[in-house]
Amino acid sequence: MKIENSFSVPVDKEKAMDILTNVPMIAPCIPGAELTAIATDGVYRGALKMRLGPVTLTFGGEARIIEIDRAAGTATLHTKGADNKGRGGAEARTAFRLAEDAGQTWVEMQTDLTLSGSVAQYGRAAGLISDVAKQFTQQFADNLRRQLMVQHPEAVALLERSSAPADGKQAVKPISGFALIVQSLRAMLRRWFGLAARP
Amino acid sequence: MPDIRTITVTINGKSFTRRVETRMHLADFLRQELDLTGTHLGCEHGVCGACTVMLEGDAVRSCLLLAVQADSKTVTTVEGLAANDGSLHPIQAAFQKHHGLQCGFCTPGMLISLVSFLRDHKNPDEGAIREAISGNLCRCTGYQPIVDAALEAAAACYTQHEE
Amino acid sequence: MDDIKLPGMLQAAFLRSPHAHARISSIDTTAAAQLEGVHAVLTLDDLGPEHADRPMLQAYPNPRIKQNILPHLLARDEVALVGQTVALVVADNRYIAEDALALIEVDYQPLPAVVDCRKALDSAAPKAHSSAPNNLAASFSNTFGDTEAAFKHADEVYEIDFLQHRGGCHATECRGVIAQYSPHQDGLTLWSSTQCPYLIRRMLARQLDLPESRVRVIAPNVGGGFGPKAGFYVEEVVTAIAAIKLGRPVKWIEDRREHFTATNTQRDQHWHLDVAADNKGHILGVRGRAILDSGAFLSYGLLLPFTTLAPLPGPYAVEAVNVQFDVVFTNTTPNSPVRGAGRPNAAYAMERCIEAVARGLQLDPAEVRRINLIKQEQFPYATGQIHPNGRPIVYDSGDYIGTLDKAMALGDYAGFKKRQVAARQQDRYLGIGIGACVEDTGVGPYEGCTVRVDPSGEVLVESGAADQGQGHRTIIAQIVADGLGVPFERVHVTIGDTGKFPQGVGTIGSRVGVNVGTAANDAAASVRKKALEFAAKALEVNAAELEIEAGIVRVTHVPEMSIALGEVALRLTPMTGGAVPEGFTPGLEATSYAASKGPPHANGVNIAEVEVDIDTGKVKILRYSVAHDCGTMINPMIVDGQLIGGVVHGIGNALFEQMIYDEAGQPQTTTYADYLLPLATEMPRIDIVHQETPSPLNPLGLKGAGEGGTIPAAAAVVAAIENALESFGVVIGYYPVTPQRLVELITAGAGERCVEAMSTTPPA
Amino acid sequence: MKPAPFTYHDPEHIDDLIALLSEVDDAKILAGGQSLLPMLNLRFLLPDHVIDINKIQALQFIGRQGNDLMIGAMTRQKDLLQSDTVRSACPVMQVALQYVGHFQTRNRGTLGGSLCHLDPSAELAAIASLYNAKLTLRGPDGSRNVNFDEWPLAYMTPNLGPNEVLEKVNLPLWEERHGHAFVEFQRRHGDFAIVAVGCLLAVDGSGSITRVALTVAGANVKPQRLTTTETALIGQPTNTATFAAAAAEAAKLDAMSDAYISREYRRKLAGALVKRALVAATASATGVPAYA
Repeated sequence: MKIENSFSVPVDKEKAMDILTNVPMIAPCIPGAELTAIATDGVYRGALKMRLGPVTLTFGGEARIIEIDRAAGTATLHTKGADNKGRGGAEARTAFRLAEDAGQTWVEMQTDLTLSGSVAQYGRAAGLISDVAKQFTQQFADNLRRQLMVQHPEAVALLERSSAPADGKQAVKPISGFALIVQSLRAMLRRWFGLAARP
Repeated sequence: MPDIRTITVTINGKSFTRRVETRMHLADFLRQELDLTGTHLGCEHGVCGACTVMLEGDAVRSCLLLAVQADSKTVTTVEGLAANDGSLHPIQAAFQKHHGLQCGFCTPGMLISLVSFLRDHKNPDEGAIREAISGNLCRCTGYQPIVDAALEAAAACYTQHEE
Repeated sequence: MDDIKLPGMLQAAFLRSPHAHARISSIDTTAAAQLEGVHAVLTLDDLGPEHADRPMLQAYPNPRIKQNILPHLLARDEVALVGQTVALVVADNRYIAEDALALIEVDYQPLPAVVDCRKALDSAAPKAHSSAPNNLAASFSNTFGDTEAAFKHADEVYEIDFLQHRGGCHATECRGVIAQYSPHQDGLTLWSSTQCPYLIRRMLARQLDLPESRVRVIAPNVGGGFGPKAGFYVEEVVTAIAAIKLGRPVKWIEDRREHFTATNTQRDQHWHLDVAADNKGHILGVRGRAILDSGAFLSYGLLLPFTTLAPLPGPYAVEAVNVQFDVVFTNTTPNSPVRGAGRPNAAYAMERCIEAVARGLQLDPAEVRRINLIKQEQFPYATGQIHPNGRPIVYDSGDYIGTLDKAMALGDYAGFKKRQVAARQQDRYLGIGIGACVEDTGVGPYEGCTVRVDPSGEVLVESGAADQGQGHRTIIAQIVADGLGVPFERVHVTIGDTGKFPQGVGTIGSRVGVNVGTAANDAAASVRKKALEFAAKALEVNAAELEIEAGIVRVTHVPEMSIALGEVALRLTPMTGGAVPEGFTPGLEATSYAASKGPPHANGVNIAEVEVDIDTGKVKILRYSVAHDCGTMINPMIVDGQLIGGVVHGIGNALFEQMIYDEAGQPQTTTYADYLLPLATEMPRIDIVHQETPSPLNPLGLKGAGEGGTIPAAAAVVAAIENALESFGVVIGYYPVTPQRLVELITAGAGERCVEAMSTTPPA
Repeated sequence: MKPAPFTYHDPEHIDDLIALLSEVDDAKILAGGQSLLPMLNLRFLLPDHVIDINKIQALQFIGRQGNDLMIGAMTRQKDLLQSDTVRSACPVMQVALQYVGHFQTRNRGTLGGSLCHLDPSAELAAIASLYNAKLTLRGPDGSRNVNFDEWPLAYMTPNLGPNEVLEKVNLPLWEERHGHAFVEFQRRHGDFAIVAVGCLLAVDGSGSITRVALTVAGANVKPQRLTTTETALIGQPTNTATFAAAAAEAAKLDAMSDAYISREYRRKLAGALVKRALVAATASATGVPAYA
C-alpha cells in the first residue's frame, strides 16, 4: 500500500533534515506511538496502540533511519512492528525528499506500508484499513510539520505548542486509534455533507 | 492459572457433571470431555452448521457457545435422536431412503436443524425447507436429496408445541 | 479424523507464515517451550539432520518438470506463501498448543511477492523463490493436426480470452493426521484424511527412510475429499516425526482458517485462444496459450496441467489443435486437482470456442455443437493427441449427439424462446446456456480386490481405494453380490487401510468405480468358478448344471441337491486330520488386480436456464437439466448423488467461489463470511436423464461419474448469462461471475462487445 | 481456532454488571455470542475478561407504552421475530429480521449485541436508524440516553464508554397510518447485506407523501439516513418519476469499497434498492400494489 503526503515548512533544508533523521525527535509525531527504548545501533524500540472497531492492536517494534543523502535531500525511515497478541505485523518504509523553495522547505513523504498476518486479511474491512492508514500518515505528516516549526522559535509564533511532557520519556499522550478514527469519521462526514447538501 | 468451573448439563436426557475451562466452547466439551463425537466441527466460526445442537429445544451453533453457558441446561445432540431401541427418528429414516448423505459430516447438523424446524412448522414447502437448511453447508449432496427427505418426513416431525 | 482418540495422545498446532514471501533470519521458541502443558516446539533443525536439506519428495516426478520446487518440512530460510509451515507445537490439548504459537518469535524480512499468474513470466516479475532463476515450473503443448492449414482456410477467426478463478476445496471436514510409532510392534501407523493411503505410505516411507512394510496408513471415514486430500502434505511427515521423537501418539487437526491456505486450492488459469471456423460453424482448428498457476510449489507434480491438456478438444471432432501450456510459480497456495481437476478448464475453453463461433455467425449454439460433435460411427475416436504418458488419447464409446438431444428435451430448449420473450414483456431477462464435455475416467494403473467366503457364509471383501462419501463400499458389495450370487447384506467391505490390503493407488479422477469394480467383478468370478468346481465334485454333477442362488450352490431345478458357499469354504480350510481335496488350494477366496484396458470416457451435457436482474446483477438459476452417460450404472441413486453434488460444486465455481489475494500475496478470503460456498437456497432443482453406452474397455462396461456434474457446469451457467444479456453485447471473461461485474459489463457493454480478462484481484 | 484464556463472569443483576465493568479492564461483554465467539475462536480478540450477561433477566423484555416500543438489550432476535407486540407496533423490524443470519443464529443473537457490535451491514442497526431510536445506557454514574444518530462514532465503534452497558432501546413509533418496507441485497440467503434499505412512508388522501424515513445500511461504516432525499420527497406524488428522482439522489451517497465490492457498485445498488423500497412502502401504506 503506497501513500503520499507533502507539506512545506518555513525552515531551511539542512535544519529540516537534521530533525527528520532524528528518531527520538520524530517518534512522538507517530500517532499513538510511545518510544520505550533506544538501542545501541541507532535502532529505537517502541509501542503503537491502534483501535480498529472492536479490535485493539498493540504493535511492539522498532524504527531506524536506514538511508540519508544530504546532497540529494533524501532520507528513509524504516519502521517494523508485530502485534503483541500474534495477530499480524506492519512494516513501513517512509522516504522523505526535501526541496528548498524560496525560504520554504517542501517535504515529500512516500510511505510503502505492508501488513501481514490476520490484520492484513480482513477482506470485508480492507477498504477501511487503507482509509485509516491514509489518515495515520496524514496525521504523522501534520505532527512532523508542527514539530519542525516548534524546534525553531524564530518560526512564525502563531503556532500553538505541542504538548511534549517534561519527563525523559518522550511520549505524546498515546492517541488511541479511537481519536484517530473519529477524525477519519469526521473527514467522511465532511465528504457526505458536502455531497448530500448539493441540490 | 486456568479459569475452571464445575458445570452440570443434561444431554439427551442424561446428566453430566464436569470441571471445564471457561474458554472451552460447547462443541469441544461434547466431543473432547464427553466423547459425544456425533457433533462435528466444520468451521468454528458459526457458518457451516455441522456443530448444530439443541439448547433448551432451540437449534444453536455449539461452537458459538461456551460450555459454561450450558450449565444446568438441557442439550440434545444427534446421538439423542434415535429411539433407545435403535429405531431411527423419522428424519433419519428419510435421509437413508433419499440418499440424504454421502460423507455424513454435515448430517448431524442437518438432522438437528431439521428436527427443530419441522417440529415448529406444519407441512413447509420446498422453499421454506431450503431456507431452513441454508445455514448448513454440504459439499457432497447438492442439498436436493436432503430437501426431498425433509419434505417426506415433515408430517411425522411436526408436533403441536406450546406457544 | 478428530473422533479418533488414542491413550496418551497429544495434540499439535502449526505456526504458519504470515508473509507471502519473506526471508527468515531467526526463530526463537524458548518462551513457547516453557508454557505449561507444552511437550515440544519443533523447527526444521529439531527434526533431525536427515531432514535439514531434504525438502518434500516429488510424488509424481515427470521429465517435463523444469523446476521441481517443493517445501522443506518446516521453513528455515525462506517462506513462499502465507500459511507455509514454520514450526510445530505439541501440547496436552489444542488450546494450549495455540497459546504457545503466539509465544514463538520469528524475525521475517519481507520480499516482493508475485501473485498474478499472468505476470509471473514477465522478466520484471518478482521471483516466487529468490533462489530460482525464474517462475517457470514446466511447459508443454497439446499439438496435433495442421493448425496452419486450418487457419489459412478459415472463413472466420475468433479471439477468446478468459481467466478462471482461484477456489478452495472446502470439504466440510478439514484435513487431519494422527501418528503413532511403536518400534517393537508394527512400526509407524498413520491415520490420515487422505484419498490415497498407498501414495502416502510410499512417500512417507521414502521421506523417513523406513521400509513400506513398517508404515501403515489408514484412511478412516472422511468428510469429503474432492481432490486436495489426495496430495502428500508436509503435515503428514512432520506429525509422524513428532510422534516418533516423543514416543507418544500425536494428533493434528486442520482448522478452517488453516484450510484456506494450507490445503491445495483449485483452478486459477488464464487462457488466450484463437478458433478457426468455416461460415457454417465447423471448427477447423484451435490454437493459443494457457497459463496455469501452480502456486508456490509443485506439490502434485504436473497431474493438474495434464488433466487440463488431455480433454482438448472435448467432445468435438476438431482436426487441429495447438495449445501451449506454461505452468508458473506464484507466492500463493499450491494448486492441485479439485473435482474435475483440469477438465472443467478445458471443457470451459472448448465451450467458449463454440459460443464465440455461434455468436460470430449468429447461429444457434445447440446447432453449432451438433455439427461439431463426434458422430457415433467415429467411435472409438482417437483425437490425435498423444497423452504425456505416451499413449494416444482415444474416446472408447459414446453417443454424444444422443446426449445433447436428451438434455435439450429435458430442458425444453426448443420452448425456451417463448419463455424468454414472455419474460421480456415484464422487463425480465432470461437466458439459456449449454455446457458439453467428455471426461476421461477410471485412469489406471490398477486397483485390487480380495473376495473371501467365510465358513459362516458371510463374504468379506477387501480393497485399497479409500472412501470420502462416494459409497464405494455399496458399489463393490453390489458387484460381488451379483457376481457371486449372495445376498447384498451378507457382503462386508473394508477399504482404505494399507495394513489390510497389500496394494492400491488412490481415489482420484472418478476412477474407483471403474477400477475396483472391474477387479471385484473378476475376483467374484474366480470365487464362483472355484465354488462350482468344488460343488460339482462334492455333488458328483457336472459344473454346468450348477447355479448359485442366495449363497447356496445347487443343481438347477433340483434345489435339494445343494451345498452352501460357507460349507464349501469350511471344507476347503480343514484343520489337522482333514485334507484339502485333490487339485484345490485352501480357502474359498480370490484376489484380482484386473484393470480397465484404458480410461473409459464418460460424457455429459448440462443446460442452465437463468434470470439476470439487470439493476443489481443478481443471477438466479431457474432450471438445470443434466444428460449424462457413464456407461453401465451399478447404483443409479449413487450416480444421481454424484451428479447433483457435482453440478452444485460447478455452480459454486461459476457464481460464488473466489479466493482473493492482495498485491502483497495476503489472502483476503480466509473465513466463510468472505468465501461463499453454494447454499441450498440459491440452488435450483436439478433434473437428470441417463444414457448408458457401455465401455468396451472393461467387462461391466463401467465409466466414472464422480466429476461429470462439475465439469460442464461453469460453461453452461456463463453461456446462459451471456444469452440473457445478449442485447447488451456482454461477453464474460472471468468467473465466478459476480453481480458487481455483471452490472459493470452491462453498463460498459451496452452496444459493443467487451472481451474482458481480469487479474486474480478484481479492481477495488 | 480455539479462544485464548480469559476469566469468565456471569452477573445476574445489572448493578453487579456495572460494578464489575469498573473493576476489570480489557473486558468484552458476551450477549448472543454470534459475533463475539467467532472473533474469540479466530483469536482476533483476546480479552482478559468475558462478562456473560445472559443471566440478567431484567434485560430481556418487549413492551409498548403508547407510541414507545421498549425492548431490552438482551432480547433474542427469535423472540422479536415471533412477538405479536412487535408485529403490530413495528412490522418492518420483523421483515428485516428475516435477513439476519439463519434461524440457528437468531435463536441466540440479541438486539443489543447487534447494536453494540455495529457491523456496517447490521439490519437491526438500520431499523434503529430508521426510527432514530433512543438508546438507554447504564454506567457507574447512572444512566444516559443517546439517540441512534449519535450512536456510531466510527467503524464498529459505538458511543459507549468502557464502563457502560446498553440497557434498553426505545423506538418512537409513528402515530399516523403509514407503510413500511425493508429490502436487502445479499449474495446468498443469510449473508451480510451488501446494501439494505429501510423505509417508512405516510401519504395523504391525494397520494402525496406527507412523511418519509429512508435508511441505507452496508454502503458505509454506519447506517445513513438519506435526510436530503427525505425532505425532497415531502409533498411529492407516489409515482415512477418521484421514485426515480429519489433513486438518482440516493445513488450519490458516499460509499466505501473493500476487497470485494466497489464504491461505485454500492452506490448503484443504493439507488436501485431505494426505488424498490419506496414502491413497496407505498403499496404497504395505501394497500394498493403500485407498479415497479
